[in-house]
Amino acid sequence: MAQLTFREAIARGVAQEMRRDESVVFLGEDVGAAGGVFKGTVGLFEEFGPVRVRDTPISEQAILGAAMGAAMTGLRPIAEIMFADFFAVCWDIVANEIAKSRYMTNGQVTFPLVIRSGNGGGLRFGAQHSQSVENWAMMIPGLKVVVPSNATDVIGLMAASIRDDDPVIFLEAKALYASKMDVPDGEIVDTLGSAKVLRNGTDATVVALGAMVPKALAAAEELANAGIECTVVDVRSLVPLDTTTILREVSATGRLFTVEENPRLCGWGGELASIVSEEAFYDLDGPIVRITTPHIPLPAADALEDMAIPSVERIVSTVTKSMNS
Amino acid sequence: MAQLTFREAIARGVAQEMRRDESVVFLGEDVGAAGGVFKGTVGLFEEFGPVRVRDTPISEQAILGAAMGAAMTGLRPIAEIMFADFFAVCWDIVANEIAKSRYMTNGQVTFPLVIRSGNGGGLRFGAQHSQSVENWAMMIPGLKVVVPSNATDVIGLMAASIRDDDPVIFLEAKALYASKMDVPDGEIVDTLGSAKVLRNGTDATVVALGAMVPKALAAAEELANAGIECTVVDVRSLVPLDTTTILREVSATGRLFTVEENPRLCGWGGELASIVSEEAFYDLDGPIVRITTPHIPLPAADALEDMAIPSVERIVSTVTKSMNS
Amino acid sequence: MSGTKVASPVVDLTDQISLYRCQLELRKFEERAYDLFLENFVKGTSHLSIGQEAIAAGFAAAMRPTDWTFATYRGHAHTLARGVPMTPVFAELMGRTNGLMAGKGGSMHLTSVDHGVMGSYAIIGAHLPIACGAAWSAQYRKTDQVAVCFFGDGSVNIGAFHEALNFAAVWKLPVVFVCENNLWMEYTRTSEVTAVAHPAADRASAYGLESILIDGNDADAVFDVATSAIARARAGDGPSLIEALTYRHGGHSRADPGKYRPDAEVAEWMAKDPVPRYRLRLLELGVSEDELIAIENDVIAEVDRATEEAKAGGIPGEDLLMKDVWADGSGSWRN
Amino acid sequence: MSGTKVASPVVDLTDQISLYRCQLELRKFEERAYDLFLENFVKGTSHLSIGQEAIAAGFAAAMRPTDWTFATYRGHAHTLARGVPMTPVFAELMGRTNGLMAGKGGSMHLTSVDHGVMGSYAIIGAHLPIACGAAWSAQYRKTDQVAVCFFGDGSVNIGAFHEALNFAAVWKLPVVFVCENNLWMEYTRTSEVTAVAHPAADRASAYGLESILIDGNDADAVFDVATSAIARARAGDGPSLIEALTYRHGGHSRADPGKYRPDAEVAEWMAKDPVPRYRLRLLELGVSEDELIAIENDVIAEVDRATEEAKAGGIPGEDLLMKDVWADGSGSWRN
Ligand SMILES: Cc1ncc(C[n+]2csc(CCOP(=O)(O)OP(=O)(O)O)c2C)c(N)n1
Ligand SMILES: Cc1ncc(C[n+]2csc(CCOP(=O)(O)OP(=O)(O)O)c2C)c(N)n1
Ligand SMILES: [Mg+2]
Ligand SMILES: [Mg+2]
Repeated sequence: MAQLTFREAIARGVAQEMRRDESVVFLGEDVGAAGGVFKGTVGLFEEFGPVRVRDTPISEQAILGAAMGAAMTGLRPIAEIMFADFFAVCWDIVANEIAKSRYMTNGQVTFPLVIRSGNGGGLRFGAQHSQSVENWAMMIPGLKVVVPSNATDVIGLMAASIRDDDPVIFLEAKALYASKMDVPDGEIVDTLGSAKVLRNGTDATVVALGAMVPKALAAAEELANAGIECTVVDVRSLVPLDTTTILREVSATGRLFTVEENPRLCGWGGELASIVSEEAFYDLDGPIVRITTPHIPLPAADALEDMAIPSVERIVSTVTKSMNS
Repeated sequence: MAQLTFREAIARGVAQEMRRDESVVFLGEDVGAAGGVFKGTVGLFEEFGPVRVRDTPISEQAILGAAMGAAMTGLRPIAEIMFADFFAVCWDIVANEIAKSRYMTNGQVTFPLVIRSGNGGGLRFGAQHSQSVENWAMMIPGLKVVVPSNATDVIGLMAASIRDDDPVIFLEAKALYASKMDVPDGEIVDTLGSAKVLRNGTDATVVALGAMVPKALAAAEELANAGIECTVVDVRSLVPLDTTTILREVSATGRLFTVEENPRLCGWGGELASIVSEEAFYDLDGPIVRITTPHIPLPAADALEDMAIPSVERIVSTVTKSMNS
Repeated sequence: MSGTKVASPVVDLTDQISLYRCQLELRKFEERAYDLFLENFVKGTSHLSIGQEAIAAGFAAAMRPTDWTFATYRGHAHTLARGVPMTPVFAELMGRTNGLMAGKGGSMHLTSVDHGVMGSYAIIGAHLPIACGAAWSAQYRKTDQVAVCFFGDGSVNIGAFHEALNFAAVWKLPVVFVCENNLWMEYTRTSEVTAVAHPAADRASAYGLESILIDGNDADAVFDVATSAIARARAGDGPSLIEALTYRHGGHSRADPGKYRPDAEVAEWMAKDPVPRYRLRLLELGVSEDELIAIENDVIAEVDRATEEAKAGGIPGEDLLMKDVWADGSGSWRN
Repeated sequence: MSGTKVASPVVDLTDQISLYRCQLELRKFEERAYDLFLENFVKGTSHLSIGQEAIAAGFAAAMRPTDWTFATYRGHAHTLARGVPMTPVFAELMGRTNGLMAGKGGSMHLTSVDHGVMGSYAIIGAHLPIACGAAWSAQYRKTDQVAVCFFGDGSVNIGAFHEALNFAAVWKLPVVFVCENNLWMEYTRTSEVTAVAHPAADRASAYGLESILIDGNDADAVFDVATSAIARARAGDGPSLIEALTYRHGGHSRADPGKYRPDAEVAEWMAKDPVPRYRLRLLELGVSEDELIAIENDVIAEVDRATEEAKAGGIPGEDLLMKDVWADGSGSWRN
């Protein structure tokens, strides 16, 4: 056991796999000697050298194009897109090329690659450096989407993503980078497509992702004090999606609340709502309620950003109000 | 009244507004003398000349950047992105710049612009030229999203989009370009954010968009023959979204079916499902069912593409099965 | 063609006969593809290389079987030139189960990994960075492979071109970029929307590269420059950017008659048609008319046979629809 | 600085005193911004222009009030140089209601349409095409306005740069592109990832433009080149691309100490600090020490006052949160 920050866990997960497999290579802006802008790659350059850990120009299309071409010819690249907002400048390579080429070629090519990126708000970086883009990726057939909520999961899910033969968009909540936890020693390998039930309750099921998970847990504690017992589910990967666990837990309590950092429209919570309202309709005891950032660009000022992103208080009050009405 | 194709309606709508307002300008690839790859701009170059209708290099970021910069300094540009799939190469300008700048500047700048694009499948163009990207845009706060389903609506909604002071993503179903209808003479101006009830039924509400609208109507006819009476709603604009009409119509029948051309995950139907299952939960008599393209890249072969995109038969069988179970 | 390098043929006669046969195969294939389109056997779109065959043939002849081709939607010729049989290509255009990708990709996405054809890409510019990635993989794994990436003159104004060229130069990647300058984009003349006269050659210096402009309608000249650029890449000396002047005889795609082009321009380029031109050269070099006619008959027979084989293919079904979204072969996003 | 154009000052002494004052204001503002960051008054990030003031000052002096500035996240200096008062800029950094955008944009998005500051953009490259659009609007409306667009040396490798330069050249747009070459991206030296020695100047020819390289730490040289490029744009002769050599004294952003840079390099550039250098020039031209001290005191007083005014601003509330997503002032996507 060692205390590790979320950001240290990234480097540990990547290093674990780079040691095991020579074909794992790493590229991105300032990822080498500088150790990454968020310090997520500290130590990799020193251990694996400049041939395996390469700095790039500010050319996100080239970065992801290079990752794609390398993946289809025998490497297992990990590419960093510094802020997830920058996916917008290379979305063609992600959505049109990487995601579709396996299918279009009837399986002739395979893309074992990981694109990791700092995602979401909370750091007062403003609208162009704070977006939660998990749904951009979820929306595109052919992409796996992984969003860990704690350091141990970071390592295990990173390892699973690197070992996976499909392209994985690995989104790290920037708001969690400094969070710490005790992490087991030794190799950690997790499974994609497995949601985790973090808390059991009888009244409502709260499903959360990434930085919203600790908030959902804290809210569940407060709600319990007020007599509302919630199950809390950490989705962990949007694709593949563990609908089995989610449907089971929603059916058990009869109520679904989602906690989403994304702006409202077309968030993953809407997808869950549609799955649940089709497949578990008769188990529902009341409305499905989504707790999201409003459908606005994220403001920079701390006071405004705190109002925008779902807070523990908002989760508590929304669940309370809905359960009591 | 004149019979007009969907594609002719585009040029008519644009011309109507260009005649009225000198600040309306048009740019895109092959839009000038060539009249557009889909012949959606035939006659504009001849009538308005090369200063108002300009051909561009193959530089989608420059096209939309130019539209944005022009819009914030007094023009009302209309930009063509030839195939909607190409939004991926200029997504930053759309999602990070155009959509957010008004909010970020606290309203100092305004973006009266329209980006029109050929959207969706049915023409056997394969995965990179057939996507339905309406949800890419719906997901981004700050963008309006308009998807007409017939020639008259094309003219009226185009005029409304051009007159609107916000950026509008105007998506034209390629599968409808050749469709014809009688269109009233004279100026036509419609309203954004108004869904249309195209058919009234008592058993179920079928909500459709773009190229799925005629299919939903045809399916409703077949279903009526089998004794299932459907209300059919044409969403017409995803943002602003006419939730009033949709909630009213779903509450009236107690059942919601969506017909979406998009691949399943995070489609607008999921958003509707979440709105309805929160706000009209107690009016629902049965599961919400989404009829979508499966979550796969679109195949090129005609046989495969026809299987992928929702068909009249699939709508009929899905509704029948769900209503009878 | 001022500024154009003159070919100094290093090929011997056997190779030249192969080059002729290859160009002829591409020509006859494309002509048949056009017929099939008119007969409604080809349902989607297709972009023919008629007039541009010397480039595909010349490069393919200079490449090793292990080298990689990256092509655009105008990719039939590049695919066939690498040795992919005609039948699966015709069948792919027709959307049949015996298609190169069982109909899932279509004309614009021809791919045959077995032949080093790493895909045809339909979004302008995208495959240039992807070719960099393959080249990086060769560099990292020390396999001596080279990636050759073809694109059009209109594609040189898109961002991905710029990023890929700089990236390849900085990482000294074994990749050869080939701009097939056929003067036109879809219906717009590239010179009307491009700040320099030679879209690729005039931009090489922006990436520290030599400016290379060749006659793309002369298969020997193409072979020559391809050989040296590929050798340079294989030696670890980094990328090249080649601009090959050529012309498409027909329209941009499908049934486009290409009427926007001045008659004189079309006539000028028809006179430079690479196929009869190369045939004449072979005659001058002493190859007999009979030998050439034998080749021609052979190629036509091959096209006929492949057409029939392709037409005999099945119609793809539900099993294929949901197959191979994911590496496990499945199409499922949930458990 | 070989290849660098030497300034032939066309400015008179009054203008030069203004140029000094402007540079000093930028310097003192940024120093205070840094302090405020360390004191946790500035919550997000901020990117200072300390060391690069001559460029902002020189260009602003050459622009008409109706001309437009497009800046990056490193945009405080460009915003202030156009005449935006310090108070709303400080307040924006602090996220207050009296901020330039009421706190909604933050340090990286300073915009003041009233002063022709058409925005600061935080995605590398994006604002180059946008500046083209403003220039197009000026061209179409025949308003004689010019757009000036600033960006860094590292930004020259992104696709949007390439598209914008070609587009501006082909449409002959009244836009001036200014590359502030401070040698570094975030923590990586630009030369390590760029195929040419001068990221902008060595690429001008790829867009049919003249190669222009200037000493960006000499406000007179900047003013000079700015004046001619803006005049050229206004005359309808199209865009220019200018590379101005400079250096940031501090780290990339926030509390980055910039330790990755060799001491000797930092020392070399500190010796070329534009502010003391310009002060010396004024003394040589006969301006008195007293006059300069008076200016300096005045500027410091202005910074102090603005700091206090900014701190007195309110904390934004729910009304602002949902305001101005849409042109009708609302934040609602539904009825
Ligand atoms: C990003 C993008 N923009 C536009 C298109 C539409 N398009 C397809 S081919 C083409 C013309 C390309 O011209 P060029 O590069 O000269 O190649 P050619 O077709 O002449 O071989 C265009 C504009 C596209 N496929 N991708
Ligand atoms: C598309 C994109 N990629 C990466 C970044 C992160 N980033 C911000 S500033 C910067 C360095 C830019 O260097 P340069 O252009 O030289 O400007 P400078 O900061 O030196 O003024 C990077 C990589 C970004 N904002 N946008
Ligand atoms: Mg061309
Ligand atoms: Mg720099």
